[in-house]
Amino acid sequence: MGNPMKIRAANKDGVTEVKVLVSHEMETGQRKDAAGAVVPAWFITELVARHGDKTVLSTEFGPSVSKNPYLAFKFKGGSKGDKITVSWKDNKGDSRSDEATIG
Amino acid sequence: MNNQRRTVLKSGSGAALLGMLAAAGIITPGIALADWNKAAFDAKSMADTLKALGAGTPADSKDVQVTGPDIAENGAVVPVGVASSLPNISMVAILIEKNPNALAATFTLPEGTEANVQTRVKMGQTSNIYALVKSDGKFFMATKEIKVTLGGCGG
Amino acid sequence: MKTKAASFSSLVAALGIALATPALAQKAAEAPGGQYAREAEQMFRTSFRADNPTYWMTRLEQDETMKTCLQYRDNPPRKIGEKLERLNKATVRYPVDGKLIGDWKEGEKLAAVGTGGHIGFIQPDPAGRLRGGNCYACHELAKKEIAYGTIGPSLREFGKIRGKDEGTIKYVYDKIYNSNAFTACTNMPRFGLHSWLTPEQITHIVAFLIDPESPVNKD
Amino acid sequence: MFHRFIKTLASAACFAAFAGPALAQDSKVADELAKYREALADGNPADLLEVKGEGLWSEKRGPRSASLEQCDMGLGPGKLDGAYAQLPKYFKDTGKVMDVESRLVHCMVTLQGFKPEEVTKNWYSRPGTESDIEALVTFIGAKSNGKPINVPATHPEEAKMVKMGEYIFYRRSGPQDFSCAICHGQDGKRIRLQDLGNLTTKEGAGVAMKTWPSYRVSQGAVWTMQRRLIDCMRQARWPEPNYLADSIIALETYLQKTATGTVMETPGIKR
Repeated sequence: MGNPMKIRAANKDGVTEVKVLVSHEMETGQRKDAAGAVVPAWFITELVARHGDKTVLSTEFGPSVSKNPYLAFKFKGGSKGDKITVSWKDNKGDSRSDEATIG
Repeated sequence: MNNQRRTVLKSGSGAALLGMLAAAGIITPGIALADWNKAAFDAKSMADTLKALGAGTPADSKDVQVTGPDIAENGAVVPVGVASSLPNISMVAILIEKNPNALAATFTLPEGTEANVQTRVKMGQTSNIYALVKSDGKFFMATKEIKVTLGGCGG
Repeated sequence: MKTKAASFSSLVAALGIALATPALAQKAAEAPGGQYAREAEQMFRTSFRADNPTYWMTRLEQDETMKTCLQYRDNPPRKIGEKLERLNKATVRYPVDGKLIGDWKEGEKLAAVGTGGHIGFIQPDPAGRLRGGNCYACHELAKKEIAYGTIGPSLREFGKIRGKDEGTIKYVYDKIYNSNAFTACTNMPRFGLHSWLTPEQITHIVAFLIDPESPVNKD
Repeated sequence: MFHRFIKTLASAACFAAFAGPALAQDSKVADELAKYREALADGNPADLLEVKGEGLWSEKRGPRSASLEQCDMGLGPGKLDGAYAQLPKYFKDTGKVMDVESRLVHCMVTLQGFKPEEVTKNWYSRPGTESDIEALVTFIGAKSNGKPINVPATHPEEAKMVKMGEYIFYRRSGPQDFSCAICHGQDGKRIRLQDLGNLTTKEGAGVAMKTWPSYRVSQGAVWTMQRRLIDCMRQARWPEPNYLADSIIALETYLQKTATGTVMETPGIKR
């Protein structure tokens, strides 16, 4: 399930800016552990942000997105009090969703 | 090393496994939506990546900007952004020329979402970063070099 | 200046005169740890696992130079400093073939490498990992490397400015082998003395600094 | 002696000759580094850990199924606002000078009933292995945000720890002749591109101490002050001191006393 994300969403002049911080290892699959064995790749493959039911961003990540991924984007619309939902899934089949309220 | 990585990707992930998990009800179908573009993320060179993204040979455009510092103090976390004033942008991608696999991330932008995204990527070494955008069905590109520097104490 | 202040306040202390000595002079006179120095050494020594390999623990030993530098906060009185310099000068060893200038390309690699020699359980270096000189941590060298430190002086165009005569070559070799032969308690490690670098590796770094073809002196 | 004088002159000349272009280049590098650091500051992954730590603090855990809410970090049971900023300090109940981490472990043992080796097993995180201590310290640290560091070390045991920390700060040994002081005893220096604070001054120690615990992007983890100092010793190519060793607490006491008065800004984010 992973740890909770940190989602911030703020509306200014009719545009909502969303900033997301995700807790994830984003292991590349190229690193070796202390014993010299390759640590298997483990990374978020897809992340989707919704405003209510409407998808406002869908992204695909490769393993070269940094550990604890950060994402910021803007969309037209949204008002204070609306829900923003962010969901991700990774290459091991794990997934998680968190919500925030537009401020 | 890269081969091993590809094997892991083949066996441990990909659409097939996710499909299976979805069928088994382990992950909700609502989350297992799009197909992760394995061919594009597995591609090594810039040319192969662009091909896998269906971008062919994109034209350089002054209306696409890659933002980020000229110098990254550490390659593990390099802040990069893409912005563009081109009309009707439906897709943005970030590519790192000298990484083992060039493609870092793709962003699908529904109508109403601005062509202005920021994220953080890993860079193995100093490299050109490319921003690819799809505007009115056509692809455009811009580039910026980011220098990755070493730390003092030697890791 | 420092010497005077030190002996003055020790004189004051010896005579037991309750004088309001300037804070600076007092500070310069006292060795770190003050009356607790011995206890602090004991505490430090017992901060490590008892089952650590012996060769790890020998890295905590202090030779006379280290002990003296600690006592004087790396700023020993001139006479004591000179004594340390003579002591260190006598340790310099040369390559068997006597050639003090090697291959600048090898030196360039060694100057950039900062890894090697880490021990312990958290992030040790794999056995046999190249130990570099890590010169860029403290010095500016080739123009193209922007990530250089400033703890030591800039050495950019060193050879161009200082020349490549035998005396200069020997000075640079000796300085890298044992920096304390010239300046007691300098920040620079004694690379040769500790066998951190081999005499041959030192000749390569000498070449990196002095060879006209080296990027330190070109571009 | 004369020889040395000539050498010094020559290197001074060398510096002067290239000070112009080098400084221009340096200032451009500094600008770009500032840009890099600024871009990281908004969105510090340590914030994720702080939330986790807050949960761990109030969760009933351990053989005694107790929370840490009655833990006394030096300001009274459960009082966390400003607690990090006034540590290390002398605690009567243990008769020892303790830092935030040794006190936290003390509470986990005495209140929650954990064994010390159990709670310190993962005192730092590894990829795939999280550390409760890192999360808790991030949370406790953040509770001192905006508060001035206040370690006057007036208790004789605290004053003694300051002196012992000072001794360790200047103590040189190992195959590189290192001590803390050789890198952190002067103003305005840097190692590669990283600025080195002069930890013997209030300003330098303040800049260093106020931002810890800090997320380190090169490590992908939050580092506590214990981790920071133990790693300095690893970089000096010494063996690693034990977690919570008195010599680490002594160094912390020395540094916090020097930094006293500086306002905390934590968690930080660093290279």
